[in-house]
Amino acid sequence: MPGELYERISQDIRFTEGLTACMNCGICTAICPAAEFYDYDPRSIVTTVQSGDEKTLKDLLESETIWYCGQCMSCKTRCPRGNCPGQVIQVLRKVSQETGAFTKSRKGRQQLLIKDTVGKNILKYGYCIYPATAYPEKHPEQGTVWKWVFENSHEVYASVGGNYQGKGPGTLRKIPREALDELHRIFEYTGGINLFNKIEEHSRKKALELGFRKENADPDMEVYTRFVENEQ
Amino acid sequence: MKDLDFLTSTPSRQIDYEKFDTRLLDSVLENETSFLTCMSCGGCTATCSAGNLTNFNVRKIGLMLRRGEIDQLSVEIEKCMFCGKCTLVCPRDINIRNVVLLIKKGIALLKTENILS
Amino acid sequence: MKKTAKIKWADFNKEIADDNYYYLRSCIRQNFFPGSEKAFLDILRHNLHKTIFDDASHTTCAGIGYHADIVTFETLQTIAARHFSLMNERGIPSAVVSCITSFGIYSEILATWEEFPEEKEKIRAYLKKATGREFEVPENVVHSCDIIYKFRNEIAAQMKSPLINQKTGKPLKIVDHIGCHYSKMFPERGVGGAEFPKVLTGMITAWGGETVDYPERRHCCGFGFRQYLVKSNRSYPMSNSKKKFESMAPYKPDAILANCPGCTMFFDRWQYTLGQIEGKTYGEDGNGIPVLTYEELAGLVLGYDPWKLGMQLHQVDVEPFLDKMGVQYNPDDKYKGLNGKYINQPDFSGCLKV
Amino acid sequence: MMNKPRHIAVIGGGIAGMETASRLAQAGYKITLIEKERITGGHLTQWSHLFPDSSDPAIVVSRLSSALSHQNIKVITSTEITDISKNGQYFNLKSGSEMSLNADAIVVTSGFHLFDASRKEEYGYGLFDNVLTSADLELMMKNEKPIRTASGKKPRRIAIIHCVGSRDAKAGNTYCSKVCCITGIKQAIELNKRLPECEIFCFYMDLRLYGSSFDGLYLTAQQKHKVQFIRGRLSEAAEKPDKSLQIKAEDTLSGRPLRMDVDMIILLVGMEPGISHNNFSRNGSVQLDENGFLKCKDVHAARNLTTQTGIFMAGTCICPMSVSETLENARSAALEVINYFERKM
Repeated sequence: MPGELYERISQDIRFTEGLTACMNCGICTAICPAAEFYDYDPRSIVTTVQSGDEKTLKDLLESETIWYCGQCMSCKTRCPRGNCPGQVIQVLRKVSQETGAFTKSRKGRQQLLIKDTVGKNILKYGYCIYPATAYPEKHPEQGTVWKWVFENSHEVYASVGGNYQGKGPGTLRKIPREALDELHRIFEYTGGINLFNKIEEHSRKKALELGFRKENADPDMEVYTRFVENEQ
Repeated sequence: MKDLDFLTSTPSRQIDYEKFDTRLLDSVLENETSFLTCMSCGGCTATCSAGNLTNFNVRKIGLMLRRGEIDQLSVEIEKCMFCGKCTLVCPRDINIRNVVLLIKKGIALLKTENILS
Repeated sequence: MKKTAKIKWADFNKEIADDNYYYLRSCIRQNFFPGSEKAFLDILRHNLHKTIFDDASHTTCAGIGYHADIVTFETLQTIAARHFSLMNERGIPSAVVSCITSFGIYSEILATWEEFPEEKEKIRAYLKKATGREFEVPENVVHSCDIIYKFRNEIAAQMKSPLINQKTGKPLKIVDHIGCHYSKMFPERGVGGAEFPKVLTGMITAWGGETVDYPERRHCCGFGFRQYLVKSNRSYPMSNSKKKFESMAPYKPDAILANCPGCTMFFDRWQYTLGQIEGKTYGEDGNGIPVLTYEELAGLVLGYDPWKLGMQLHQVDVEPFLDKMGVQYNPDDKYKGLNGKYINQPDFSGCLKV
Repeated sequence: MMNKPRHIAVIGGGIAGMETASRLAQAGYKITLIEKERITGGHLTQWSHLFPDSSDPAIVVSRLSSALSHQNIKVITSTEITDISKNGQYFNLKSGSEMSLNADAIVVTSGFHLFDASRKEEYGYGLFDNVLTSADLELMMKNEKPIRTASGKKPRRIAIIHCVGSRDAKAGNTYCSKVCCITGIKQAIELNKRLPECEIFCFYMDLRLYGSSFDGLYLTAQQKHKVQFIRGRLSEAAEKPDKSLQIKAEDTLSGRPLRMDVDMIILLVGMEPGISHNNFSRNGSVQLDENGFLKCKDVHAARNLTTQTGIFMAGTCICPMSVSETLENARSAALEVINYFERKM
C-alpha cells in the first residue's frame, strides 16, 4: 500500500522526471557500471519503487543497494521510456538521509564522510575539491606526482600560470569573501545546511547506538568516523 | 605497495557467455529434451514445495543450468524435495523433476572426476 | 512519457555561441590540470581572438556534492542561478563550462526549469532571499570542449605539430572518452548526441590524427562520485577504468583524449595504481597510455610548451607521445618553477618505478 | 447496378492495394491503381518466407498480379500522389505537375515504411559490417545467398534483436509493431535450417505471438531448432577487433547484466507510418492517429474509413499488420466502398 514514504518520494520533481511506468526491459542494468561490480540491479529498484509498497520502500531506504549507483546516468540514455533510474536513486538517497534510514547500512553511513570532506571544502573554500585537503596519505592512488604537487603546491601551480590562493581571477584563486558569504546564505536558505545537520544528527545517534561514547556521554564522532571509514 | 592494499580489481558480475561451462547443460538436454521448451513462466516456482519453505527457486535452476553456473547450481539443487509438483503444473509438459535429478547426477559425476570441488 | 523527435544523431549539431563568453571553472580541472584552463583562455584570446571573461566571483557549482547526495537539488539550482546572475551583471549571454559534471548540472537545471516553470520561480525566490540577486537564464550554455570543437579548423590552420607520428608518417591513434554527463542525460546538448558524440573525434581528425572505436568506448570511467570519494569504495572506479583499459589496449592507442577533467585524472591515476598492484601497464614498453585534456592537445598542436601546459602534473609520462608528435621540449625544464627555479621533483613518474 | 461505372483511385500497389483493386474491379468498378515504385507487390517482393507456413511470398504476389489484369483496372507505376483535394463530388489526385486524375472515391493503401535502424546508433547499423536488419536478411535469403559474415565466414552465433524502433520513446515510436516477434522466430528457424551448427539467440522483452499458430512456431523453434530466448532488451552493440560484435543486455530473469560475443546481429525493425502519409494529411484530407498512421473513423465499426467521407483505407497504412491480415483488411475495405456507393444510389 502506498503510504507516507511513497508520498515523500513522489513529491520530488526528479521522481516525476525520472520514472514513468517501467516495462522491465533491463536495458539500464545491461550497461550499468554499478550492476557489473556490485550486487545491484537498477531495473529491480525501479520496480520496487513502482510498487509503492510502504514496507518494501522502508527496507529499500535502509538497504545497501541504493548506495551502489555512481550517478553516471548511462541508464537515461538508453531507457526506451525516457526514464532515469539514476534520478530515482537520487530521490531515494535524499529521503533516506532525511529520515535517518541511511545509518542502517554500511554504505549509507559513509554519507557522513562525504559531508565532512566535500561538504567542508565547499563551505570553507568554495571548491568541491581543494589541493590543500587532497591529502596524499588519504589518496595513495593519486600517485607520486600528486604527492609532489601537494608538497610543492604554490610553486607548482604558479609554474603553470595558476593563482593558487591568490586574489583576483585565475586557476585556484581564493574565492572572494562576499562570494563565499553568498554561497553560505544559499546553503542556509535552501536546506543545504539543514541536510548537513540531518546527516550529522542521525550519525551521532548511530554512534551512540553502536556504543561510541565519550566520557561526557556525547557520541565520540572521531571514533565513529574511523569506524565508518574502515567498515567492510 | 602496502598503502594500495585497500584496492582490488573487482570481478565482474556480468554473465559472460564466453565463459560458460555447458557440460552439464548438454548432458541434461541429451537425456531430457523437454527442457528445451522452457519459457520461464515460473509456474514451477509458484507451486514448489521447497520454494515455499526456503529461498529455492526452481525456475532459476533452469536458468543457472543454461548459464553454466555450476558452482551455484550444486548448492541450490540440494534444496529440492523431489515432490514433483513442478512437473505436474508445467504448461510445456517438461519433466522438471527429471531435470533436477539429471543435474544432481551430473554434478555428482563432475565431482567424482574432481572437476568440481 | 515524452517521445523523442525522430532524429538521426550523427547529423546533429548544437548551437555554440560565436564569441563573448563567461568562463565557469572546474574544481577538478583546476586541481589536477591547472595548465589546461590557462591554455584554454590563452588559445581563445591569442589564437582565436575571442573575448572571454574570467570572473573571480563564481564558486563551485557544488556538483560533486550533489551527485554524492550531500547537496540538495534546491541548493544546487540556487548556486547555478547565482552564476547566471553574475553573467547578467556583466551582460554576457553565453556560458562556457570547464567541468563536465557542471555542464551536466546546468543542462539538468535548464531542462527542469523548462518543464517545471514553478521550480524556477521557487529558485528565483531563494536566490533573492539569500543574496538579493535576480537572474535571467543565459542564451547559450556550452562546454569548453564545444568551443575548441567549433574552432578546430581555425586551430588546424595555425597548426605547428599535426597529430602525425614523425617517425612513421602515420596518423597518431587516439581513443576518445566522453564524460557521461556531457550528453548521456541530454543528447541534444552534445555535439552528435549521446551515443557517438563528435566533439573530440572532430578535433582529432581535424588535426591529422586517427580515432579509435573500441568495445567499451561508451562505458563510464567509474568515478561514481561517492564510489571514489570514500576511500573504501575505490575498487569500484578502478575496476571500471580497468575494464576500459583492457578493452582499448589491443588497439595500441598513442593517447587517450577526454573532455571530462575527472575522467582524464582517473585514467591517468588508475593506470599508475594498476601498475603498482598488478604490475600491468597498458601502453608500450612499460609505460601507461598518456591521457590528455583537449586543451593540452590543442596547445601541443599549436606549439605551446608542454610544461607550460602543465603536462608534468600527469602521473603517466607524456614524453612518448610528445616524441611521436615531434614536439620540441626541454626535459630539464620539466620540474622548473617560475624564473627557472627548480621545484623539487616526484619520487618517480609513470606507472612503474624503473 | 449503375449506369456509369464509378471510378475509384487506389493509392499504393502493395498487396493491400492489389487485393482492394481486384475485388472492386470484380464488383464492376473502374479502378486506377497508382504505385510509386516501378512494379507492384510492395515490400513482399523483397521477402523470402512468410510466417507461419514458410511459404514463398512470390505466390501471393503472383496471384494478386494476375487478378490485376482485369479490364476494369488501370495500373500506373512510378508515380507518387503528392496531393489530394476535393472538387465538388470528385476527388482530385495529383502527382506533382505531371499527372492529375479525378475519382469518385479513394482507397489509400500506401503501406508502411521500415524503421531506419541507423537511428538506433547504439546498435551500430551502418557502422558495423555484421549488423543487419530483418529486411536485409530476408533479401539475402530470397537471393539465395549463403548466410556469411562480412568477411565471408560462417557465423557461429547470431543474435536476433526484438523491438528495434518499436515500443521505444527514444526512437519516437511507442507502439508495438506486432509482427516482429513472429518474424524473428521465423527467421531464427530459417537460419537454423541453413546453419545447423550456429547458435541462435533471440533477445526479447515480451514475446507477442498473437496468431493462433504463432506460439506453436515458438515451441518448434525451441524444440527442433534449438533457438534460445533471453529476456532482456539489447542495450548496445560494439565491434571487436575481429569484427565480431560484443552485445550487452540484462538477463532480466536472473537479474544480472549479460555480455555475449556474436558474429552477426539481426535487428527486427518495426513498421513506421509511410512517408507519403504527410502528402495525404497536409491539406486536412485525412487525419493521422497519435502514431502517425491514418486515423480511422471508428476503431470498431469503421476501421477502413478515414476521417474524410469517400476516402477509404486498407492495410498497413492503418497499423502494423501481417500479410493475411492485410489481405483480409483489403477485402473489408472493398466491401466498405461497395456499401458506400450502394447506399448513395
